[in-house]
Amino acid sequence: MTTFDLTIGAIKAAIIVGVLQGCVPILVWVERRGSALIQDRLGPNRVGPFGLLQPMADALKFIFKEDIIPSSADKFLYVLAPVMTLLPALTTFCVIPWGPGIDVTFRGVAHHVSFQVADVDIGVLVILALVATGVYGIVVAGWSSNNKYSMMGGLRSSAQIISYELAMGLAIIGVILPVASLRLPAVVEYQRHHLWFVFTQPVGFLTFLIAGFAETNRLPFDMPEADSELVAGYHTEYSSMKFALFFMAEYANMVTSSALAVTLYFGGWSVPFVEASGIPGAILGIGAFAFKVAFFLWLFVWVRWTLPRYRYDQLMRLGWKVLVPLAALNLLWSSTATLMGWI
Amino acid sequence: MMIPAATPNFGPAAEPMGVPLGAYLLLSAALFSIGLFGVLSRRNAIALFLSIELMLNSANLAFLSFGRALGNLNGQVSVFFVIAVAAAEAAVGLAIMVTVFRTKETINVDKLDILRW
Amino acid sequence: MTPATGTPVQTVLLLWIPLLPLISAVLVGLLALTPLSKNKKLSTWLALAGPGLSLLVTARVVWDFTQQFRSSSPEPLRMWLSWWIINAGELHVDARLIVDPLSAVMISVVTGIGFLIHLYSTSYMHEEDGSAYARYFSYLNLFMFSMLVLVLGDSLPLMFVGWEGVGLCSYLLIGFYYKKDYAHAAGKKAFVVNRIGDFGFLLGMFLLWQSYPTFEIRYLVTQIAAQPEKLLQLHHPFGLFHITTATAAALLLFLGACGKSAQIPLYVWLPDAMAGPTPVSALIHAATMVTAGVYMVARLNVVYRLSPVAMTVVATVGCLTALVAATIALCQTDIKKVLAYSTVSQLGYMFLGCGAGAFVWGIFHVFTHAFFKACLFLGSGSVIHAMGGEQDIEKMGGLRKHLPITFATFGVSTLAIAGVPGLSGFFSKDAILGSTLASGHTFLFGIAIVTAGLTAFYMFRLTLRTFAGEFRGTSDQEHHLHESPWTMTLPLVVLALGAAGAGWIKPKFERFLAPILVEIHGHPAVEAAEHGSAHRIALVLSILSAAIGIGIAWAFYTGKRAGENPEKLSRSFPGVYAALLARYRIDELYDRIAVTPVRNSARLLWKWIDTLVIDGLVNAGAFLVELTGDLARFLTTGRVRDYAFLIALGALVLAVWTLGVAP
Amino acid sequence: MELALFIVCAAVAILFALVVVTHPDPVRSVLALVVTFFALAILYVQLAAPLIAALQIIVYAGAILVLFLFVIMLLNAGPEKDTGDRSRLRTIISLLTAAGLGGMIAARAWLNQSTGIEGADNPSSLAAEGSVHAVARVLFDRYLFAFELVSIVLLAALVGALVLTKKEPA
Repeated sequence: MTTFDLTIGAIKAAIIVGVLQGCVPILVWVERRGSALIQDRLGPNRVGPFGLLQPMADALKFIFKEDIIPSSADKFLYVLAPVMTLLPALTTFCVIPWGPGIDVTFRGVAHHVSFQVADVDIGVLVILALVATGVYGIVVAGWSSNNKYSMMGGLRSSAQIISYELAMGLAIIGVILPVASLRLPAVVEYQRHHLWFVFTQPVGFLTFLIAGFAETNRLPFDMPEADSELVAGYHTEYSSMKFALFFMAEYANMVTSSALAVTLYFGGWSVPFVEASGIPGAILGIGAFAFKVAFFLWLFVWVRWTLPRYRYDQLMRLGWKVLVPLAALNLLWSSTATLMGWI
Repeated sequence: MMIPAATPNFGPAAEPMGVPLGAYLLLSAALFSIGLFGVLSRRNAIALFLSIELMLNSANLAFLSFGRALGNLNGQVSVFFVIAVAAAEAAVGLAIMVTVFRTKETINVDKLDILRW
Repeated sequence: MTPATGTPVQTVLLLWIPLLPLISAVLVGLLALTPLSKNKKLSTWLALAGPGLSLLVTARVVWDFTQQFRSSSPEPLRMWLSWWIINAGELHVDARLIVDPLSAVMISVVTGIGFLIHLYSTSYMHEEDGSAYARYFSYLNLFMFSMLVLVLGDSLPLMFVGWEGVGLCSYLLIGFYYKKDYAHAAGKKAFVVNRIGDFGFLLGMFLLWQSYPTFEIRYLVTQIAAQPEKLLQLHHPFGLFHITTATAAALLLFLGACGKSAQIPLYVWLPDAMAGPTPVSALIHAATMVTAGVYMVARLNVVYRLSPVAMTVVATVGCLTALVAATIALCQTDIKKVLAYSTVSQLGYMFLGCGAGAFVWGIFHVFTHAFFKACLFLGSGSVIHAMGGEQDIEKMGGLRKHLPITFATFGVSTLAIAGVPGLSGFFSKDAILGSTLASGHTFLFGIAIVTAGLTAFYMFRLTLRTFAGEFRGTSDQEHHLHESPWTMTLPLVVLALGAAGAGWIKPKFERFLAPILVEIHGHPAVEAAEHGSAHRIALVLSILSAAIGIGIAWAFYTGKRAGENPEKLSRSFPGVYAALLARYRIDELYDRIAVTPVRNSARLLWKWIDTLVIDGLVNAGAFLVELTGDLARFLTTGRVRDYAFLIALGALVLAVWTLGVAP
Repeated sequence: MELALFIVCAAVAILFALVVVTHPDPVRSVLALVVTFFALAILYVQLAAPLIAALQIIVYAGAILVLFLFVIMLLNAGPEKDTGDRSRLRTIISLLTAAGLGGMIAARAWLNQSTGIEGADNPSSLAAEGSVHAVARVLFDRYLFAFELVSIVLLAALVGALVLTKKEPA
């Protein structure tokens, strides 16, 4: 590949990281204001207009807090864990297309720049793989901090994520079948010409969504950190920036899975009934993508402050006895429909 | 509109391998013997299992490199099966280990020697 | 010829002739194992169904066959049981059923008389309890099946299957009262003696196959006819004597025939076989099975014709057997024993006929003999029935009044076997005698004539002692005396009619069998005998001797002083009398020269070879295994890693080895 | 480029494999194994088997090894304590055996690689279609029966694991 491609790739990667990091403070603010709204209170409103600068204050607080490493902890792993959590969260995004892409001419050579870091043949599988590895951070954190609450958290998250991957994967296969390709752009492309999968496979979408909640350890499935049972779960012992990394990882995960949901079920960056290409098309696409993702992010917040936490056994039962069968059902439907050419 | 051609295409490279088959096989052999060493020398049942997984993977590597060299997909399919079976093996093995631990309070395989003369 | 091409319906029917008895054998046999067999009616119907239907089918087939035979050139019916083929290397055996004149005669006899005897048995065996009753009929049907296979089989192996099958059934039926020692002893004796014969049969069979690689009798016949020289080549075993293949094969096969048909030296089992129920004696040991040997010799007459030596041997053995058996029969007092020896002697006649080259007459005698001997046995059965199990003729007498039908039929058959002109026995026996003389065996002819006289004598002695004079048994026996039910008398009557009339079809019979038994470079004797002077001489002499025999018997055993003259006679020749009474001590002789040595050597093998050597070896092996186990168990440390280590070591060795052998 | 990648991945793989078999703490062994698997996955991609690479991560790294961690935590099986019966002799012997066998295999590999390449029917046949499609075609065509069998095996394992670990209803 040429230096041009390399540079473009680097730029795109930088954009991704930047945007994801940038989202975090905003999301923190949205979360806190949103929760306040839902719980009918004011929420942070001192720092800056509408408390917009509150996240900054939080960040500062994190930075200046004392960084404690428990004496009985497994130092190496203890330090490693937050990174292991954040990394997959960031990298997952790089196979998700967030715009139609544009044609640019650079030094007389025409290039096509797709709004996606890596268009991989096996995009969906890559996503599943990275999500799967995401659990290590939590587990290792739980293990290394050598604290029974943390360990319980780690245990739970490992079991939980393995269980919900199953449902998620099955649901996604339902989408892959009609598209007949593992490339996410292909999925988007398909939805531009057909109904969005949220309409053709509502059951699959529901399964995927719930599994997504579980994968990101968000309420009502935040077993690993269930603050009322295990003080703060896997990150009980963590403080200051290390904790902040977990924090960022969680939000990054939220963004990623929202983006994934959008791409798989809501037509990605495509806007129905609108055909535009070139710069306007790109802008329109990216705008649409951002809008949809924002909606899902709000959904995350909304759900978190509305629903109570599940009990662990209930969680498992839901995963294995409800979601997996549902996903299988959806798979059956989708394969039949594909065969018959209904969707 | 045409789907843009994938930029860094992870698909199969059409050109013959830049790395000789022998190198892959050597790597696989090395991994295999390391795993074997683990199996022979570790007393912790879990470590034993890990070593076995390692050996399995060396086999997979050999499969894939041969398949690549011969230019057919049987290697990949075999690996597919190996992985599936490995999953089954791990599940059952760990289950056994858990039950053993419940009764004998240890997973040191040298302690589990009641099945002798 | 597959069933497909063998379109005529009889070809397909053919299969059912043996199959039906087999089916009822199996059904009744299974019934015998269930409490259902308490109900004898059921067993009876099942048991009669097989032979009855089989008889009908046979009638149909034989009838069509004779029609087609009369009209066009004789083409035997063949059915190819394609589902049963031995096929190993050069050895190909199609299992074919064949109906040619010879087997047509045989199956008629077997099914016909077989059915009658089944009918007879239903009442004769009625005292048996249900299970035994069913068992009996199962055996009897199985026997019919085997016998039919024997006569219908077109290949030697198939024939042999039937051969062994009848052997087995005879064993089972002789030992039917297996709770009695003498019964199962007799059964064993029959079986063992037959084995000796079978051994000969097998060897002969193989010898033939060696020179003509086929077991199909018809191919055998054609090939031998085509190139007899193969059989005529000389062998020089051990540098002792010269012998042609034909002779060797013929003699070996004849050994088999001797076993089955109770000829010297293997006749000893037949008299003992009377331990079985009387109908069995009638069916198996008089009418059908014992004639299997004759049938086999006739079937393979081509081979015999090629070997004058064998022919002579057959004739001589037959003749001597006839004489010896007749003499023994003179002073037996057990009614069945007498009949048994007479059977042996009659079989001797058959072989004499075959040996003299008159296979037709041999078979013809089989045919007639089947009637009168079956009738005689059944009659004796009826008598024994009436006497409540008494078999000694000295305790009988004067039964004429009580058992008129039995007496009538018995009498007719006696006349027939004695060779009184006009009755069936006369025709066949006379024909045999004639061709014997014609074939130049003058000496044998003489003996045969004498034997005929003896036959007439002892048969009349038997009849007179049994039916004439005063009753010599106990009084309650006399009370118990009664004529048998119709199921027993009907067969008697039918058979008696056969015994009386069967002789008259002689010319037809000859023409019918000609293509098989005469045609192939026919023995000069047969044609010559037809109207040669020999026959007239034979006719005269045989009638004469029969008359003498009858006369003496009459003189001895009738009137007031019945039984005194024989006393005098026996006292005047004590040695001879003793010898005859003791049956020449043949059994004792065999016991001395064969049974005891075998038993001793067996004991030797058992005590020394088996218990010491073989068991020793086995135990040594076991001990070795145990030892290795004791040593090897130290390898099983129970530690996974050690096992893993051993596996790895093995893999290493293999790797080194492969690297060594295949670089 | 390809060669460099190979060398790096191989080095990483071997290094962490050694950690796996030598480190007394099972948790670290697991993590080291994860790294090895990642390295191998990259090699798989290089070997034109992206699907297998993905499976490697999803199934092995993502499921099996997580299961291992889960069990380790469940049993709270800390670092292998030196229980005295560790014999240096045993270590040496096993080292020798392993090395010997590995050497044999390696030798075999070198001897055979020439013949191995010769059998190559056009490697570009893989490139013809997306390898996932290609693999799928082979898997569901030629190896369909084996595939079904494997599904049965997995079901059996599932049930077996459940039965084994089920506590007696007190």
